[in-house]
Amino acid sequence: MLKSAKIRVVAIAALVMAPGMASGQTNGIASPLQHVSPTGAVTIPQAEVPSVSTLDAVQPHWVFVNRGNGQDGTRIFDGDTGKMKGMVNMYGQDSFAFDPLGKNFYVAQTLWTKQDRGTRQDVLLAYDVTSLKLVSEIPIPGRMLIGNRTHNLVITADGKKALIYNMQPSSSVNVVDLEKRTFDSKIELPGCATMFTNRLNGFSALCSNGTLATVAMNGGKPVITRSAPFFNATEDPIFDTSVIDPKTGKLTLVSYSGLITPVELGAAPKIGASWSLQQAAFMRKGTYTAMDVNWMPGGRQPIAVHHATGRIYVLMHMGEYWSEYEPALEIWVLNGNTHKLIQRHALGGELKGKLINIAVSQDANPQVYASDGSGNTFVLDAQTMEKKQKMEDSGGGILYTVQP
Amino acid sequence: MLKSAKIRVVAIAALVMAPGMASGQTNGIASPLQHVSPTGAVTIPQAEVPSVSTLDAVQPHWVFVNRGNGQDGTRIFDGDTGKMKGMVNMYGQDSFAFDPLGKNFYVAQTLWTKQDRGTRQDVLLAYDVTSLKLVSEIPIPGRMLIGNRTHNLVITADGKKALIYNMQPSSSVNVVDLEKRTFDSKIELPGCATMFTNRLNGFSALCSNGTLATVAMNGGKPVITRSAPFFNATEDPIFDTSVIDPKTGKLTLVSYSGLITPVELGAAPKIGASWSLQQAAFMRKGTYTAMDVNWMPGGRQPIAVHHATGRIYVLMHMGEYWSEYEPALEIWVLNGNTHKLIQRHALGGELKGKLINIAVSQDANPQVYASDGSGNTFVLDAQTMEKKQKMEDSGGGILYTVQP
Amino acid sequence: MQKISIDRIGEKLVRRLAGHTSRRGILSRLGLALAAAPVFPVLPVSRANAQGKPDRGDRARTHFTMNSQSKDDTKCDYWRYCGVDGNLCSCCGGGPHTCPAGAKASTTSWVGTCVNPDDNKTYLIAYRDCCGKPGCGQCHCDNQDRDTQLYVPQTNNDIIWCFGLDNMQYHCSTAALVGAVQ
Amino acid sequence: MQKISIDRIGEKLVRRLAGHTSRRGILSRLGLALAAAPVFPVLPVSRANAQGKPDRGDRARTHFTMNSQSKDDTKCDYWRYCGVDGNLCSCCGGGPHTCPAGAKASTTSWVGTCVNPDDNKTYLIAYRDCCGKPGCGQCHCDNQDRDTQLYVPQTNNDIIWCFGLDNMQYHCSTAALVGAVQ
Repeated sequence: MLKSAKIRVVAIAALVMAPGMASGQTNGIASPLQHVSPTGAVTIPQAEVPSVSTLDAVQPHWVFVNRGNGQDGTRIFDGDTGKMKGMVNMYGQDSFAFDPLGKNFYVAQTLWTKQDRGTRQDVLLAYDVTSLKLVSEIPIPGRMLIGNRTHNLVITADGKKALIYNMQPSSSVNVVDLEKRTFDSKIELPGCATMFTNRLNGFSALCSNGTLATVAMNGGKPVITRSAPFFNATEDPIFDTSVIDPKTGKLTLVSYSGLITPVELGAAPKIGASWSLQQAAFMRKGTYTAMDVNWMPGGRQPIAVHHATGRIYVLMHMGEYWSEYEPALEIWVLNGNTHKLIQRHALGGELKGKLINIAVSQDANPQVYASDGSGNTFVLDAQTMEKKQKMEDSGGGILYTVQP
Repeated sequence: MLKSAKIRVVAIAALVMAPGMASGQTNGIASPLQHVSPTGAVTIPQAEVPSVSTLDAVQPHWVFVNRGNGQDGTRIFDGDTGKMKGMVNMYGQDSFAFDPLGKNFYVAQTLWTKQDRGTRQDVLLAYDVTSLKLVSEIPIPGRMLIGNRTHNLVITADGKKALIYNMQPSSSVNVVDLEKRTFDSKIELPGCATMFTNRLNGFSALCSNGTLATVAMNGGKPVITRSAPFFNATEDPIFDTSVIDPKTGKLTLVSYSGLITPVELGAAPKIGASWSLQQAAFMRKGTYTAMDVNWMPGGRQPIAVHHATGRIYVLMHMGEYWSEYEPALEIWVLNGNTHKLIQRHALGGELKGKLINIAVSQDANPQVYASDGSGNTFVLDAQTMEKKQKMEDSGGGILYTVQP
Repeated sequence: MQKISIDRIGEKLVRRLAGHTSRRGILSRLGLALAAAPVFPVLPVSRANAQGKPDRGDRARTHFTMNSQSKDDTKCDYWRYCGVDGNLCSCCGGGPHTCPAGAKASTTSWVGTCVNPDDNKTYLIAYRDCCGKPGCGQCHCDNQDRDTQLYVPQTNNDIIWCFGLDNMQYHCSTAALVGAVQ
Repeated sequence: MQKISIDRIGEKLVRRLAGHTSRRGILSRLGLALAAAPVFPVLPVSRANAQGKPDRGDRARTHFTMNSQSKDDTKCDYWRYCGVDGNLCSCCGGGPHTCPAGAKASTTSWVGTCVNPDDNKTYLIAYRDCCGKPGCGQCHCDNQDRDTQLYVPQTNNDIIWCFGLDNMQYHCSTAALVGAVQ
């Protein structure tokens, strides 16, 4: 009966007025109470009490947009509706990762106790995927401060270890035991960075001498092996936002000049032959030669791969050498298995010359997500690249889709 | 001799390559060193060592732009050149105040040790005006969290006490002793807020019952007296960004409907007769009646006063009742002594319907500053309102000019 | 319009609340009520103390209420938002009276009196902030109906209404229906 | 273009630095040098170890250097900024090698090799971040000449180059002239 009973109330306004009353002044001036309820009575048909929402199970068509453009937090949007579903708390150069077990969102975070002064605090945070409540906070002895990287916090395939890249300034990896919820160990990783977990619960990383280092984590002291050199880390670097399929351990690496190198991760990674995006598109191979214009891959996150079909989506622009962060004029779609161009899509309107990040959903009916770094994230039809949704004020950073 | 001596160096690049070298691989791939110095030698005509600047003495034509629009910090711009001079560190709902003694910039700050969790820390900070170094950090037992207010942190006329408004949620003032650098005392201030220091080193505040409370701080227990009611706090509120001349203790209060009330602060404040902005402009007086359109003052900081001449600058728009934050279509200039309109200035181009904050320099050759809340602050000629400078990405909040 | 004395209503209310406690005690208790009440506090008063006509009619006619709608609570012109300033929780993964996942609901609020265009009645709305997360950033609205300045805090929408929570970082604002003004 | 072996130069250098310390010791020391050197570290090497033509000519011709100027150090196209990513300290109250008041100068840097259009010579530039204040927000530039990825950190301009400071909040970036490449 209470919910629908007509009861007489005054609102909180009356309470806050109390000090004024107590001063004994009756000044005849209208009070807020008068407007809240001039009759002193309020009907409460159904008083709404505050509540807190929970998140649905993460969907393939959800895109996670990292902070940036003056906004904190990683916002989660439903690509089908364009609506925000929630936010994972993140700041500054914090890193984000999915949990292969699907229970947590992981954040590697660095804060100072007084923002621009005080004590530095490096932690690995685990947020529950449903309640978005902080369920675990594990101190770590440091981490690398850099934004917009997808491979500085990675989780091993079994979901039991978190690997957090560090440089102070010598290069290492801090390992967190996610079962015991403690810092586990530090692995020295001289000259290498950009970690890709393999299915053996170890990981590989790209190195400054053009090799791939592979770290075996079998309980004992980690063993590091290195591949033969296969790329040029200073003349034609591989974008460190290149893509891994965590289920198969297949890497799709893309270089500044437009070389794609497929790698099958494992105890001894199989590094495939490189092929040229431009040649696949019936054009002259990209070079890293001064004063030579060509179509080039570019952006902060220039490549996305739909793993089930092997389709590769690349942000492409016309540019010279060292134009690796230029926004895209076209999106190229290629078959990663046959190395053939499927389609070039010229970007028009507000998409033209703006997009710097791209991702794709991993379901059978994929959507492409792309953002301009100025707060706008777009949902594009994966066949036509037609704009389906625009999410404003979405953040400015890296895009993530869940690997189902 | 060292500065100009031709010495042979390799750059840091070589050092970081060391791990790669140590692995013993000679892979023939070009290294960064090659481009840093392929001859292994570098001429240093004059090696520049890092240094840190200091700030010149604060100038009347400097405008301090409070944080906002996704940017932290209060930026200091030279209105003559449009160039940024420096920044006072501030975040969230921090408050800013000048030091009457000219030694410090004061910031009342609230931070949590872990940003969105951890321990709350309320402090008064003093930054040296020349080095911008933090010279003092004084814990206080709480403060009000609200942005864009000019009178929540104020310094007494003798520069010895800082007054920090608090609401937890009952209303009080935390007093800091700036000489001893300690928290001094708490003054209960029921039903009142928005503090204006008077020349007696006490202060007055606006109250919800339409009175002005005056707090005498003479060493003993603070004594609070209240004026007769003179305004309607709920029907026609006085903007709490109204302006004080700290040298004379003269207040220029402006209400939503466009009433200007001059007040001379003191032990017993003299509250002058209200006059209408619209009537001064040969128009019908503003009302607080529904469905009645008129020119109205509006914005977050809608009024500025050039104290030496008594000129009043007001952001005006056409609106109905409860349009108090609408951006301006015109700037009106009035003589605060004669209550006469001097000039109406229609705003054109990027200024039209955008400006929400206004301030004026206090020198004999004044400049007007106005901002749009979207990061743009403009310097306007005080005679013609012609745009002289545009400062982009300047912040989005309240504007401050020093009182010379 | 007839003026009524808030003080007379107030005094009786305060006396009832106060019992035999001191003035100081009353103030603290009122403060406490604001900060700690799990639900918007509603307190009975004698109707005999209140006079004057209901808060409808011309006083309810504001620019906002004359243009508001009741269909889409993710738009700034949704009728309940007549006094809202901030990001709508309905656009942030929450709802008109529901915080998004991981946020904490404030137990305090500022209030608005908004007209529902469906029945032309005036309702009391409690704007409770959701806190402890970075600003949501979606659907920023700044409606101004009856918005007062800081010295009348209960109807001021610039205040961070996260009192009583461990962390007062602002995320978004809700607009809960509390009652219908007769 | 003739390739030279970095490893041979590097080995001698490392040996000189290392003395009789272990490999691990060398690495730590190199790390330390990066973090703690009060001035950009410059170390003598034997010229005999270096071969190949100077880093001018066609390799220096990039889109940036062909369009750069030497008059205004508050513009992104000022010649020294060929590898800068961030807010120019010259626009923030500092200068090309001076931090704004209240900021702290990093003792570490990433490096660029930029061509001065006045003498057509290539210079080594040390980009040192100024830290401990909120982002300056003025004159954001993102030039990309020779910008590498994270696994080649010394020429990566996305890293927060505030190593060795108490607080690594990024404020702005300087571009100090360190030397002329012969």
